[in-house]
Amino acid sequence: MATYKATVGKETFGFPTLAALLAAATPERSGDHLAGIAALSEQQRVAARMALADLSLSVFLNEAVVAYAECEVTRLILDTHDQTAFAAQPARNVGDLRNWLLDPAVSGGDILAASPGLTPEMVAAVSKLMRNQDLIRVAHKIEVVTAFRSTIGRRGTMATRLQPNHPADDLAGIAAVILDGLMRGAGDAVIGINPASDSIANCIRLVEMLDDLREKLALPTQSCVLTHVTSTIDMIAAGAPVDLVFQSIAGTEKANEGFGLRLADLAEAQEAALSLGRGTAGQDVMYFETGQGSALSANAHSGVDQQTLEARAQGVARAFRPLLVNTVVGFIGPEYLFDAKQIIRAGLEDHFTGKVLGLPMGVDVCYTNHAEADQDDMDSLSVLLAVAGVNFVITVPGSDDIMLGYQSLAFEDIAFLRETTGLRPAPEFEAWLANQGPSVGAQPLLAAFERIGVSA
Amino acid sequence: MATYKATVGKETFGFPTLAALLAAATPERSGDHLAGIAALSEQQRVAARMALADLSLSVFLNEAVVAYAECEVTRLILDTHDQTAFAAQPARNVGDLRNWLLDPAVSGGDILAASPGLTPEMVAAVSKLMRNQDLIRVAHKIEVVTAFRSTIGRRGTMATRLQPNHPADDLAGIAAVILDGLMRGAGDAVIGINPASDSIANCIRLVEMLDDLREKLALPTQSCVLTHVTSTIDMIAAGAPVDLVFQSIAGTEKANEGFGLRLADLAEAQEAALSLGRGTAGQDVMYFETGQGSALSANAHSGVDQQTLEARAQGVARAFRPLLVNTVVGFIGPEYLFDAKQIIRAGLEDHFTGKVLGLPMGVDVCYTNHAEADQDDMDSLSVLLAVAGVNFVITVPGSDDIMLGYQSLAFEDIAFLRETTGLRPAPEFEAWLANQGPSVGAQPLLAAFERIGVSA
Amino acid sequence: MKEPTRSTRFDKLRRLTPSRVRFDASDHAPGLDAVLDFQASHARARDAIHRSVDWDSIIADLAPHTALRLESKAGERKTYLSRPDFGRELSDRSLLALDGMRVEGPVVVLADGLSSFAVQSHGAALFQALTALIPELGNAPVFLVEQARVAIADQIGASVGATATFMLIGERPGLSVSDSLGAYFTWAPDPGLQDSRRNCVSNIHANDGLSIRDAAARLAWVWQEARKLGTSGVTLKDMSGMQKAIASERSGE
Amino acid sequence: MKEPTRSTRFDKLRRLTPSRVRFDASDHAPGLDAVLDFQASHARARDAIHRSVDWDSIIADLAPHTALRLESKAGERKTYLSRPDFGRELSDRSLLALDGMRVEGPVVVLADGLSSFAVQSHGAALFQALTALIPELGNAPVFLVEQARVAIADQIGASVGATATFMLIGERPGLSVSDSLGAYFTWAPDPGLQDSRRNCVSNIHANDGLSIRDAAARLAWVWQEARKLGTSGVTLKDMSGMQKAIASERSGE
Ligand code: B12
Ligand code: B12
Repeated sequence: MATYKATVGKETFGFPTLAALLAAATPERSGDHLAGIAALSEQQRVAARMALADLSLSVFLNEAVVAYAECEVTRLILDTHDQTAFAAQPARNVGDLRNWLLDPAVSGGDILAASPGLTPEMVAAVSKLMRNQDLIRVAHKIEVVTAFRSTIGRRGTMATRLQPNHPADDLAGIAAVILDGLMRGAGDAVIGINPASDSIANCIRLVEMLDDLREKLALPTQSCVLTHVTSTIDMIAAGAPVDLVFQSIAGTEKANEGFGLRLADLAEAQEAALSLGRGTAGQDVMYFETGQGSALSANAHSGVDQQTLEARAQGVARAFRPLLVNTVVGFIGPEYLFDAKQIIRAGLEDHFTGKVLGLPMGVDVCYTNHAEADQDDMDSLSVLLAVAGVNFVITVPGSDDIMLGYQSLAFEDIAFLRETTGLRPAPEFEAWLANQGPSVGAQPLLAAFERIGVSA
Repeated sequence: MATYKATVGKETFGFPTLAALLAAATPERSGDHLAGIAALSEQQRVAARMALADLSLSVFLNEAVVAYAECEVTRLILDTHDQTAFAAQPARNVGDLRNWLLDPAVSGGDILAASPGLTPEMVAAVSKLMRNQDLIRVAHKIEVVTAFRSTIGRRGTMATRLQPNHPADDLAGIAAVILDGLMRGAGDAVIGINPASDSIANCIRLVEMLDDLREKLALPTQSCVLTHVTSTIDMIAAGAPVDLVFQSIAGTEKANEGFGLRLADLAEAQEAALSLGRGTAGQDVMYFETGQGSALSANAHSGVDQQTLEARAQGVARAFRPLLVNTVVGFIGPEYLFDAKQIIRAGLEDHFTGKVLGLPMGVDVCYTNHAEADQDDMDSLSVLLAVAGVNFVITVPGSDDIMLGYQSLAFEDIAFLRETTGLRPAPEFEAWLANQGPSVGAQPLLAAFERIGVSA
Repeated sequence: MKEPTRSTRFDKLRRLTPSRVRFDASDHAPGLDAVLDFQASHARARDAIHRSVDWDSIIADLAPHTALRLESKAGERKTYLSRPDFGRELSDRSLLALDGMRVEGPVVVLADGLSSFAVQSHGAALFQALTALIPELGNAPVFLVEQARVAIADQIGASVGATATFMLIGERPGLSVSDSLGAYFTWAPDPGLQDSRRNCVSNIHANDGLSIRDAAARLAWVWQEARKLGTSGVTLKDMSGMQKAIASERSGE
Repeated sequence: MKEPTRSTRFDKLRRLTPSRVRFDASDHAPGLDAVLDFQASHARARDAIHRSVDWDSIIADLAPHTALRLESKAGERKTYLSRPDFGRELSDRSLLALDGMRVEGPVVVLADGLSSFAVQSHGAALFQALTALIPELGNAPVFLVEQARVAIADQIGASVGATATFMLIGERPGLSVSDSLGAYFTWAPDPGLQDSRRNCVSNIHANDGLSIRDAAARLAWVWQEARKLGTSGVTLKDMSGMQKAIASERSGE
């Protein structure tokens, strides 16, 4: 009754479904153990990879890991699959695809051309056959450029989200953090606040303040209040100066339900934001966050491993031309990603699958205090991602997000990454920084803050 | 009775000796637990770091971690300490030194100028106050260039040792591996064999074959048979074509005794090798290997933590103008470096301390099967070291050293590192590779191998 | 050479936020004091997770009320962290201990959760403040649960037939606050309930957080509303606008 | 698209070495087959370290000789790997088991070491081959030790008053061979001896390694020499030139 099988040494291992095969082939992950679908031994894991390598890519078009009838994410993926692009790329099975992606003769452009023919599950599958170096090597080739007021993702650049959260959404407190971040060159991807209180009135108050500040400083960047997509629609209706629409998304309809989300909401919000025409360098208006474990945490994983579900969440993202997509890789906790090894691997995987799917991938390089990880590990992951060509990373003051209770990169980590890898800010932002004179902390910036009532 | 102390939260921690303070301040390491000297809690570790930050650097000149009278390594360190250079550098305590090294205004040249005034213990101490990113950032600034037939360590380059070990020292088998390595661009740092049998006759047989091959191929690199230094002296006396003198070294006299080594042997061997005048690009003739845990494994650690002892071993190396120095970072096993986290950290530490001490640092990026590590972790460490500016790495066929039973980098990992970081081979070797035509596997190389009896 | 002393120029701005702001435009790495302070905070936060609760001292502080000690299926901390499902179920032994026990009205559950410091510092005090406002809580023993997740209160409440549960549990420690207590209220507890059936009063601690007094008041208010509505969770919250009230309370508006 | 088939052009060179050579001048990543084979080898090597020995089947294979099971102070595998010092000492229980036991002549110790596969596959066979050459070994039970390091044989030998020990122990598994047995001979065993007092016959396995027969012969030779010299280790080795003999034997010279 095993549909897929392979032999390692003297033992033959069988896997009843595509989902089971994918789960057994994936690198060890505490969340997959929690779900009871992880490989039970390293030998079994290798066997699953062998079976996966030989698996025809067309199987993914015929066997959905979450039933078509029950899941609008599956329907989105299969209904928008580009048969022509699929036929045009040369790989017939998952192993081929791995070799093709790694081939030095295959460029990032070639991969992006093939991308609409690849489903998220295919891309998740191929990542399971890849070492960290392969994930870095392929992602490194792919350049995904998006733009709103700044241009993000150009080769040789790395942008940052400035995340000025405050436990009580205090405007002056938030502004102080923004000043701190700008002084060290953060914010070219977005200045984005997670609101402590979700009420629409509060969110409008926040976004108005951000917009005011941006205008006064002539900042070539975009702002965002990361509230629910339906709230953003309401904010736009109320005339608020909304640059970007944010939403957390997951890889199954049921998990999105847990977020109070239907895909139709995203289309509606995108249209609303586009109607404002606020972009100058471009009109990419969507911002998505994902993170391995979100579906399982809502008990909505349908027996699919968390990394495949993550790629499916990215499949949702690519339908809406996002400006920014990032995984919040170590946020939830050790029950999904146990330690630094799993967080590092997951960060590289999410970046890889996102890039192959054509997304402007960023990563929130982060961990919680109950995970087995520390600053050394984040240093390592951030360098690996910089080499892999990550579009942007999240930054907070001193690595400590006092609102969400976890640690991300710090503003000062950008200087380190730029110094050692030579990466530069988004071009419009770099020009703005140069205009601030030798020290960004100098008069023009402080004066602008004073005009909004924040004085040093 | 605690000489050094600091308070974290409400608790005050005391440390009776400099060695105890250093051991408590170091990042977690299984070997220090085994030795019974590791910090017992994270709070205690932070306290030790606080005490260390405030510690005057002159303390290191007055309190030896291993007694001066009992240890020739201590005597070497203190007797060759450069007071003028020490006085000229601006740091007064360990915390200052950390800040000074990280200061963007301080160049690699400034650090190398201060280096003779810094003892290995000072440099080990400052590394304990540094995050991974700090270790990378400082090492990245420092360019240590050495030369024999190739020039190693220039900014923007990364060389490799080609390690063609064979369990029975079979000449044809060794030559086959060398061809495999050269076809993929390995070998610019050295072609170096660990002999299975240590007899001098056998070592001469090996070095003659290497030299013959090198001449026939006009290879701009150096060869080495990694036997005991006293054997190499005998080989030179017997007229063997010795390029480099190899020796494993440790951080205490007692541990070196375990290697059958006195420091005088090294001076004698260096002189003998220099007398041959075989270098073309330069005359750096010494090659040293070290590795955290070697002293403890010989029960010769004197209560000093393994990372401080490693820096002391490097202190031995710098007295002999080496061409190459590398740590064999994950070789011995999990009782010294438990898992990938510890191996990665130790690799970055050893590279950092070596560079600050002015050494041409390479790293054997490696692990054993009983350690908690795998290829993904080596991928990560190799990228981190490439960004940090490592002079060279060790490479073997398919990562599998069949003689020594451990895994190092593979020949093909070089292409990955060069592709993603832009690093290039040693200049003389790069020119040689270019001369081989589009494919190094092509005729000239094979013809040369045929002339020594190895035909495809 | 001394570490460059932190400029006082921005002190006014620094007071505006509890964040670890720096106000320094240089490309320098962070100061060593900041790095070591960060490490000390991390050590404290991890300690809060891994240290076990001194239940005896809590029991003493609960007097004159009686307490019953229980444990989840998680056993040890490592399992607890990787298997939240085990933390949501009582061990067989604890289940047996509840066998035959019946309670009138609501019950309080004190649990370690992710911060032993939280329940150690604020658990008994919040219970005392709560009983002062909700005397019915004095009818039953306080349940003290080790290695527990929020949802384990459903099983306890259902098995003794309680009308509602107040779960006071250690929140995952942040870098700056490691003893924050969370309170989760559930009407008509039943194993398998969704979190949408609960109300949460979070961030109870002495470091700019919600005070014991305010938290108790808020929970008592939730209790009154739940009795009227006959349910708890999203419905109740929507009607009360509590969320907003707390936010404005905190920002001092 | 198929993976580029490996050229046969270099097959002659490939046969010259057991190394994982590739002979391919391209900048390509290694072929997927090589990557998966590597992973399978790694899994097998790790299994060899972490799987426990089926001692009962070894005991059956030792018949008619009797065996005594012992254990080190390491307890479980994780401790064993990080605390070699515990692996060099018997547990209190095992020490008690040896209390009062006296043995005439040499003894054999079979231990898991770092590879359970090694002692499982070759332990009993090497013992049988050894007793055929050294009948005195039949006088004592074979000691089977769990979680052991080489030096634990010193404590066993000393405590039963043996004249010498033959320690047959699993070597740390390499990627290509994971069942290699090592034999360490020590004359006049005594706790605290240095490794320089031992002789080592290594790499005993069926995969291009030393055969059981040759290993037994070599050990019997060491035993005869040690009896003459009244010691073992570096002194003995220096005099015998054994090291060279083994090397030339292996390379087939
Ligand atoms: C971790 C966390 C989550 C995780 C929970 C899953 C997990 N694996 O742990 C995720 C990311 C899924 C999450 C989601 C949400 N959370 Co939340 N979460 C937290 C956080 C950071 C820590 C919680 C904790 O330590 N619990 C203790 C441990 C021991 O409990 P546990 O049994 O392991 O985990 C349970 C609880 O955490 C509970 N839970 C988590 N969040 C919420 C929110 C509400 C309203 C309720 C009733 C329960 C609940 O769900 C978990 C599973 O049963 C807190 C901040 C804090 N300081 O507490 C915010 C916090 C509790 N969450 C909050 C909110 C608003 C939400 C969301 C409604 C956000 C949204 N807009 O989508 C959702 C809905 C959750 C739901 N299931 O109904 C607010 C609650 C405000 C309030 N007073 O009501 C808090 C205080 C953060 C904040 N300041 O904004 N959350
Ligand atoms: C690990 C190792 C070491 C480690 C040991 C420390 C440690 N922490 O494990 C280090 C790096 C220190 C080492 C050093 C040496 N080793 Co060594 N080592 C090995 C290796 C790779 C694995 C051993 C193993 O798995 N043991 C099993 C575990 C369970 O035992 P253990 O109790 O944990 O560890 C003890 C033994 O490993 C023993 N040991 C290790 N090497 C040697 C060598 C000799 C001659 C003796 C008597 C004992 C001995 O020392 C350890 C502590 O008591 C083997 C290769 C193999 N296939 O076995 C070579 C091997 C055993 N070593 C060898 C040699 C030659 C040496 C050195 C003499 C090298 C040198 N020229 O300096 C030194 C001297 C060692 C000594 N103490 O006398 C040869 C032995 C050849 C022979 N037949 O005599 C081998 C076979 C490798 C080879 N092919 O060249 N070694």
